[in-house]
Amino acid sequence: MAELQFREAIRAAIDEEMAQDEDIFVMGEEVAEYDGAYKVTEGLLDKYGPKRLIDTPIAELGFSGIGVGAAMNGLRPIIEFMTFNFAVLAADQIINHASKIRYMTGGQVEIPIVFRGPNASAGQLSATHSVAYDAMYAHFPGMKVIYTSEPEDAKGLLKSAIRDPNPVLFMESEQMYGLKGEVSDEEDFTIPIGKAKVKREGSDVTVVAHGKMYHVATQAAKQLEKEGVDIEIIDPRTVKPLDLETIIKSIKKTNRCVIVDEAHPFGGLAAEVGYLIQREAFDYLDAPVQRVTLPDTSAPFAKNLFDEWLPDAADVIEAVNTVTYRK
Amino acid sequence: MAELQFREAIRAAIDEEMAQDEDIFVMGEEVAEYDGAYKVTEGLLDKYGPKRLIDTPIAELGFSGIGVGAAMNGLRPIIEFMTFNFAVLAADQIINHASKIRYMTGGQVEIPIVFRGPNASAGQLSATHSVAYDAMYAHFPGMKVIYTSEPEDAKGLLKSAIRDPNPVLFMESEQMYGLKGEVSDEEDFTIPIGKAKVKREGSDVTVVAHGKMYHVATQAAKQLEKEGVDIEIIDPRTVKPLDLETIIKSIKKTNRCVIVDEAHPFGGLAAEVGYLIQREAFDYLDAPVQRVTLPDTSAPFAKNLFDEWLPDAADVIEAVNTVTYRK
Amino acid sequence: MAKKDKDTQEIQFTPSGTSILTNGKIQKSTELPSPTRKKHKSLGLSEEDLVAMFEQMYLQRRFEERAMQMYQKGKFGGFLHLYMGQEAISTGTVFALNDDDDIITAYRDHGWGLVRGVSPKEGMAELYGKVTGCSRGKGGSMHFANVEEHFWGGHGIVGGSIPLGGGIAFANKYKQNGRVTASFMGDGAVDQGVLHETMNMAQNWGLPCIFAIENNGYAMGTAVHRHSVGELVDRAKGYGMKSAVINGMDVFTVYEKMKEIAEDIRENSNPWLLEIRTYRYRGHSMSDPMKYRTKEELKEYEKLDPVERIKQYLLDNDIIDEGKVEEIQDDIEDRVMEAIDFAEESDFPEKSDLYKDVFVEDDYPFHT
Amino acid sequence: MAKKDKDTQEIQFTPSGTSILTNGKIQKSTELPSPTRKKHKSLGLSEEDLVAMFEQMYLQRRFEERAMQMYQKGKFGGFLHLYMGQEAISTGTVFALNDDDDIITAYRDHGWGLVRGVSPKEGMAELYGKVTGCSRGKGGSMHFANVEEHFWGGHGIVGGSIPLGGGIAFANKYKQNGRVTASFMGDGAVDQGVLHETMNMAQNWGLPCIFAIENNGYAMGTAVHRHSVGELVDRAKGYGMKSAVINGMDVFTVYEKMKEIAEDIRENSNPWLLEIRTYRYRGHSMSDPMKYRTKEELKEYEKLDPVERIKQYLLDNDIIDEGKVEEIQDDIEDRVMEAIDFAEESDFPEKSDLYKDVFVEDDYPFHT
Ligand SMILES: Cc1ncc(C[n+]2csc(CCOP(=O)(O)OP(=O)(O)O)c2C)c(N)n1
Ligand SMILES: Cc1ncc(C[n+]2csc(CCOP(=O)(O)OP(=O)(O)O)c2C)c(N)n1
Ligand SMILES: [Mg+2]
Ligand SMILES: [Mg+2]
Repeated sequence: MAELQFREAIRAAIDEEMAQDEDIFVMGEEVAEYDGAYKVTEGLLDKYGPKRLIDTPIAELGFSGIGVGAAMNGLRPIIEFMTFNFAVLAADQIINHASKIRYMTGGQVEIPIVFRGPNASAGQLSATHSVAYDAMYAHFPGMKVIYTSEPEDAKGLLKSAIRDPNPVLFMESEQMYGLKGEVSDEEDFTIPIGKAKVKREGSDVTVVAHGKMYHVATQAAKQLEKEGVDIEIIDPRTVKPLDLETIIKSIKKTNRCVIVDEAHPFGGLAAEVGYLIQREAFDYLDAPVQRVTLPDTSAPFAKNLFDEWLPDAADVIEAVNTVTYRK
Repeated sequence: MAELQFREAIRAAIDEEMAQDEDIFVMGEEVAEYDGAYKVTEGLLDKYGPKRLIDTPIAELGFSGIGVGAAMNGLRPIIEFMTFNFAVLAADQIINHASKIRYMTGGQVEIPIVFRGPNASAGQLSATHSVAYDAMYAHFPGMKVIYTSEPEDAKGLLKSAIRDPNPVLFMESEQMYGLKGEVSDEEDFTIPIGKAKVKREGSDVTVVAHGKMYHVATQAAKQLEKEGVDIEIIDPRTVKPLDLETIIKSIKKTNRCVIVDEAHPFGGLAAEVGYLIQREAFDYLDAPVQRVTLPDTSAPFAKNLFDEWLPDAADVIEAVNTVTYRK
Repeated sequence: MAKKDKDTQEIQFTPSGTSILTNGKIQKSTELPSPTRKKHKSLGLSEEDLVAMFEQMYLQRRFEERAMQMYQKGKFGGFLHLYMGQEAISTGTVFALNDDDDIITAYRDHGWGLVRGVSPKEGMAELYGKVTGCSRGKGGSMHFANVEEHFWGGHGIVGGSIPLGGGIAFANKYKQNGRVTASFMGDGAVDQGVLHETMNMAQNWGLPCIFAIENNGYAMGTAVHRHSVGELVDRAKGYGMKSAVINGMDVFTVYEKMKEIAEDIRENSNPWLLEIRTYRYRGHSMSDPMKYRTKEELKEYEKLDPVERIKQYLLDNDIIDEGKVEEIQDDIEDRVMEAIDFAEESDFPEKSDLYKDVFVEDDYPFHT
Repeated sequence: MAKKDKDTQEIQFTPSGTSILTNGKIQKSTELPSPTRKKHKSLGLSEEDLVAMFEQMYLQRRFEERAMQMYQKGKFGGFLHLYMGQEAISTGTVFALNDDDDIITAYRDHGWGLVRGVSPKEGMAELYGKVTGCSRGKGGSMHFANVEEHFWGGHGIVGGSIPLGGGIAFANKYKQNGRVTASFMGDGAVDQGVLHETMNMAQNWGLPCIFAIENNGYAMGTAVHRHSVGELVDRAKGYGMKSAVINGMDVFTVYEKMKEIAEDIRENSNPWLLEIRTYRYRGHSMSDPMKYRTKEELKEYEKLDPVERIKQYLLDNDIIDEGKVEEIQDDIEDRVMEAIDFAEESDFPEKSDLYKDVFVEDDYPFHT
């Protein structure tokens, strides 16, 4: 096992895949000469040259579409968005094109493309730079959506994403890039897309949390442990396809569930998982599923408001108290 | 009461509001000289002239942004999208700008803008022209989302939307434009945004359905009536803010719920309402909430596949059977 | 002071165009540049080529005339955007390019499919939404495609195919396979920002791509000068991109220019912006009342009909005689009628096809 | 054949630019056109105007220098994009325009706020996220705004403010109120398609709007000729839009040109595209290692410093003396320091402000 930063794990995944497949290239703003806005692609220009590391203009719709076209025509693009907040400009190429062209042509093309970059908030960057977009894309058919919480998951799943013959959105977090974690050094280590992981075993309450919120959940779990509440944490890792089975199995054991999600409440991952649990495990639930999400407001800039806005361990504990009827 | 087509009701709302406020204008593709791609704005160019009915180029992002800027600067734009499928190109101006600028400037501006046009599918137009976007926009803070099912609701709510000092998305249906219905001829008839309506009273199962799916639900209810099942239908009309109270009240009576939604399942309105019901009415539910939605595939062109794809009364009946344990 | 427009007391934003104030009054759409003066030999076209061109153009015309009838009979649904009047463009282009050069277009795509190997049967079946269609009945009229023969479709979002074309060209340059991409769009698509994003990258990166506008005078009911300021070809100037405006009612002109441009691109790996002026005979789609143009304008263009023109050339130059023309036409008529029979008799897709080709793998766990 | 680039064996798409193949090697960003030769009188500027200009420019500079220090001390978070080096543009513009002409810009907005009536206190407090800030602490560095004085912000999405500016101009034309809109953007924003969509409509509809590019040589770490092909000002050519390229390091030049353009717009109601060449002294934001440019280039521009330049003009023309300069500077320094104290001492917003100003009404039923 090697200890890697999140960004190093992502870089390693890209690097290993690029080394073994000449058709893979990376395209995006500042990915080449600047070494990546967040240094994820550091050193790759020197290693692979300007044919395979391509700085683009600020033209998210255009370069995403060029990526989709290149994928149709035999390449395997990795398109970096400086954040998924800017990818809103590219939504037409993702939602209307990448995810639909194979279907509309009756299977005449494959579109092996990865769109990746940071998702959700990264501190006080205010409203336009702080939104979580994983559930939004998961709503639409034809693409896979991944948002991981730890370096090993990131490496294993990004490698799978790059090899996947379909469009995959791979989401990261600016604030987690420096986070360290053990990463398997098994040769050619990959993790299959669509498998959740029970990251903490517990018997009292199932907490479902992914991305940055996974770490909020673990904090809460530690605190709750002291209070005698034993939390099971499931990290879906892949938002779509969603591994519901693993979640339901856990619910059947704990009979209670809290979902922690850094999205707004309406129709986010928490809504979906919450709905599915009541549908699939109705008779096992001892309390309604609760969710911990952002409020229904945009990200404010002021530090105090921002902290209030972002879900934290206290919010999770409160929700756990609710489902356990502790308070 | 007058009997109006859906398109006439919408037109009347626009016309009445334009007549009483000079700052209202309509902008979009083919809205003026062509009288609207679906004839919604027919005759308005003649009545209000080319200053207030403005044909745009096919440039959804640009003209939406012009609309937002004009709203900031004192006008009240009605921006027509030929369908909300094309508005994906304008998503940045809707999600990152219209809904956030007031907040980010600490309340220095009002943005009284209506984005309107047909939503969801309209027959065999295949994958890029058939998606329901109401839940997607409802996910984000800062805008109201309306998707009505009947001419009277459309007229009353569109008038409210035009008067609202905030961004409102008002969604229609190509396939319903010709649908006729009684419309109040009360002077200056409006319906407040955010109020659901119990459109059919019943005691056995609550069916929540809006937009085109409301009509699918009524078909199912008629059929079920024959089979002795008494359906209550609630049309939320406004997706955001959502009138949960009315829905919960009904659930407390019927103890069973089916949600019918012309969106894909993941994180759609059905997921949200389903989640909320289990949270707010857990002890009243005699069966898990079921949903009837599109499958997780894009719209196919072939007639048989398209019919299979779109939810119909049979699907609703099946779901009702499930929640009533009839089969 | 933001002045009132000069000729009027009213501020108006539309009907637009620098000095166009029609308020619903009809106006001329575009001016055609002169066609080439060259005869077929100096263009390097054999007599067989000419006959093949005529056959192809007549096939496109006849296919759509019959498709229109079937649509009107209610045989199939969806949109139906007819290419009639523009056949010289698809035909001239495909004869000029190599068979492995890549073509992509918007939703007015029947002609493009037929000229790039979609058989009339597969085309008609696609309109009918049958599994034997070129896109297995999944795409319909707007999504003809024949990727094997380098025709990438058929795309329904205005402007959406433009960066895709850029990306296809990008991959060709990446692989150094020498293929040229021709990316077609309507005049209305020129107003989408993505054209400009793509042109900037294409010029900056030297992508081997032709951005070809089929300017047929209208985007739905909006005359080109009402939706786009100035001349479309001038969009190239902002990027220093090579450009030309040509007559699209004459297949020789299209052929000549496309050949020249493709050669330049293969030599220098740089993009072109091409404005091809043409006319669409029918409404935008089948429901269009066409109040935005005059019957006279339509007639004027019909006199320049590209299919008639090549037929006349064949006759005038004694390449084939009237009898042979009729034989060809009858033959094509037969093929189209067979295509209709084929479409009628073909099966709809299996229900399970609803879940096919969303993803490459067959066992994707769909969400419910 | 999509050829290999001429100077190299490798296909490469970037570092781009028609003939730029640096692969990480540093190159010059832009060339400055000459400044105006006119003296203040022939520009119609009084001596008081000049002193006020100097004060304003020095204020912008000093405000940011101190803000930078506070940021480095960890007094506040978020991004901090400094305008230093570009102050002639904000200042020259605002002096040239009417007070009720409208201005909008991107996220590099402190100078624009200050020159349009955001007090140093309100500005600093906004950086600190305090409720006394110009945007009540909700927007931070990227979202300064003072709508009352026709400064519409501060927008963080590159290109996003461009159509907003168009819309503000649209409303002005609609209301015939004679106001001109100046919409500023970085060189990087020029590549966003929405500029082109907006320019097409603006030209077609005669919107009273200046699309003004502050070309400071770089979009983050990407030199302008690596991200945009050709010269930015040429983007006007595609639309027949009036245009100019000017020196943005000289406040007189900006003033002269803006005055001229605003007059033309008030007369004719037409848009302009303006490329103002300038330089940013600091990194893109505070975390930028600036490896993409040479120290020499930075020094070269620092020699042309716009703040120094107007100061020198004041001294050379005996308008004020060294003593007065120092007095002004000390005075401004005091104001900035007071602003810091004010920001430090101000309150954060109330928790309930989280839900304030999402909607206009106070009783909106937020979703939970
Ligand atoms: C993004 C988007 N906006 C609007 C439409 C609706 N629409 C379909 S075709 C069309 C007109 C396009 O005109 P043009 O590009 O000139 O092509 P033509 O129909 O003349 O071939 C419009 C507005 C669409 N399909 N996509
Ligand atoms: C749509 C979008 N894409 C990317 C970014 C990230 N970003 C912020 S500033 C910037 C560079 C902009 O450069 P330029 O327009 O030249 O302005 P300058 O910073 O030089 O003032 C980038 C890429 C963004 N904010 N918005
Ligand atoms: Mg056209
Ligand atoms: Mg710049």
